[in-house]
Amino acid sequence: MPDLQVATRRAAEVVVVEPTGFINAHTVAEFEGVLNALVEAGDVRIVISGAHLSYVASAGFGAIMGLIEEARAGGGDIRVAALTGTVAHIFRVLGFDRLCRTFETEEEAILSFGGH
Amino acid sequence: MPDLQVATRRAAEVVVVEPTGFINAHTVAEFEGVLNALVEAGDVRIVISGAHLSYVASAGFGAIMGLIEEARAGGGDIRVAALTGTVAHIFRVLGFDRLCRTFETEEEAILSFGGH
Amino acid sequence: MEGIEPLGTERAPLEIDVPATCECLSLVHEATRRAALAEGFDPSAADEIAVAVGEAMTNVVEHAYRGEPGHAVRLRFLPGPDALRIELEHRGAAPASLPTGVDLGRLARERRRGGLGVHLMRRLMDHVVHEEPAAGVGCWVLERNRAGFRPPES
Amino acid sequence: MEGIEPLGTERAPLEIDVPATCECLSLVHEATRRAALAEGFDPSAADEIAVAVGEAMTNVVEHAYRGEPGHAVRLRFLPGPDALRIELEHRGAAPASLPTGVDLGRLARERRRGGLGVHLMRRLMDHVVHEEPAAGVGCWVLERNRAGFRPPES
Ligand SMILES: Nc1ncnc2c1ncn2[C@@H]1O[C@H](COP(=O)(O)OP(=O)(O)O)[C@@H](O)[C@H]1O
Ligand SMILES: Nc1ncnc2c1ncn2[C@@H]1O[C@H](COP(=O)(O)OP(=O)(O)O)[C@@H](O)[C@H]1O
Repeated sequence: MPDLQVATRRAAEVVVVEPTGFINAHTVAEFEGVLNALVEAGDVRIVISGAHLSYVASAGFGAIMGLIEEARAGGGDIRVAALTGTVAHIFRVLGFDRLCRTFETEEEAILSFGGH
Repeated sequence: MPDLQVATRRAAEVVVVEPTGFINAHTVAEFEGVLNALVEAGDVRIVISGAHLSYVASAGFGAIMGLIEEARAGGGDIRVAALTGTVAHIFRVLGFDRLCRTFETEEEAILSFGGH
Repeated sequence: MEGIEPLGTERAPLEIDVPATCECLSLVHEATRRAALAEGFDPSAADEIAVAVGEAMTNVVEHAYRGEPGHAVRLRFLPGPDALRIELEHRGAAPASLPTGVDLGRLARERRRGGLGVHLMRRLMDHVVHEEPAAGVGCWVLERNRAGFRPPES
Repeated sequence: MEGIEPLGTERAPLEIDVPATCECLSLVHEATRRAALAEGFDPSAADEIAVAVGEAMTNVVEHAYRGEPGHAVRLRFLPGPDALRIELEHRGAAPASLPTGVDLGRLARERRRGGLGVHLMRRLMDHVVHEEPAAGVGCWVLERNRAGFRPPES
């Protein structure tokens, strides 16, 4: 597993961002760059899949925090799916479950955008 | 234990060099600097005490190898004492026991210079 | 001629200098995670300790040294009977104060991308302080209690 | 929501990028030593593996990249059933050939201070090669057999 690779996929009007590896202050630029580009392009319905992340440091959560209101202002949202282990734990202890909707699976997260 | 600290002590006409920490390609300059200064000053009866070394990479052995004939040409020698664990093992597998005299204790190494 | 014992005996406390750069974060994470595993912490605790130490390292790189190149951090692993203590000593700026909590909603509305580091260290470890042991020297001290250890009431 | 397993299961093979500088040697040593301990090698074997990996790292810094700053090494820990394999991949120069032995007496008479690195790697590990998996890519491959493992006659 390399430090970080970020793949994106489209599922109807939702973009799934799938980072593989880990996100820390060194690798976050890669992750943030992808999110930035999506939000700037108006691709604001975003699901981040955590299935292939080994850990995410505060810098990674900061990237989501810094963009989520922009995505919401554009009629979308940033939602996360398939968090496991340390990533899920850190999400919770940072209180991100109050900022950001999470889903057990990527499919559920994609479907959650169906209503609006 | 810091990366490397090199202490020197005098015992009659012998100088005991006592490195504490580990010697690798990064820290070797410190170790080599002390040996160089001694040999250049004609302080060529040198005992290196290994008692406080956790490991020595090839760079450290290279420093001894590069100076031992100079010390001998000046009527002295570089001898080592109190090698333990990994340092003793690497000394042996590099074949340094054929280049350089070793002693169980610092005292024996110092006394070995007594004859000449 | 005995073998070297693992951390906790012959070589403890372990102390190494690390370049203060974000490029070294993953290696520090990995060395910390393995130190914690070797000390008997379970895999998820070891991961959490490694993330916390990464936050302290990031703080030193970005705030104490303001991203300037050429500085070092001295990393110490100090296993004790009740807790694993890890210190990161530096010669950069000290934080004026440590945040006691964060208001995520407000940070998000202000489009802030940071401000979570110290908070996360605190949530993952049992004890987090920044000390100034001497003039010009700063030191993050992080402790995680061993499983089953009940700290004294305070 | 399960915990992350240690090396060998969920995250194996472990792969991290490290700045190709001598300042990082001690941290690579320590991470390697702990990886070997976690894989069940005894403390002296773990130390030897760590020294060998340090030699490979030094070779990459000093010879492959000729001491130039700004390069990286990709470090991989690949535990197998019979051996621990460690790879150090770089984008620098490859050695034209590997020395098969050294004549210490001659090196000493010539006042040489180096020339021992590859030799030491070979003496500490069971298998050492330098591969070129692609154009411009070099890779040190070091393997140490697990205790009790008898390699096939070759
Ligand atoms: N070592 C330090 N030196 C100076 N200022 C600091 C230091 N640590 C933290 N600060 C200040 O406190 C703020 C919050 O720090 P922190 O929680 O680590 O946030 P972040 O994760 O964005 O770095 C920083 O933005 C900085 O202004
Ligand atoms: N990766 C490499 N690229 C180019 N030349 C190399 C490389 N590795 C080794 N060499 C050559 O082989 C010699 C011996 O290497 P080595 O045994 O590692 O000695 P040292 O410990 O002095 O580095 C070096 O001095 C160098 O000339």
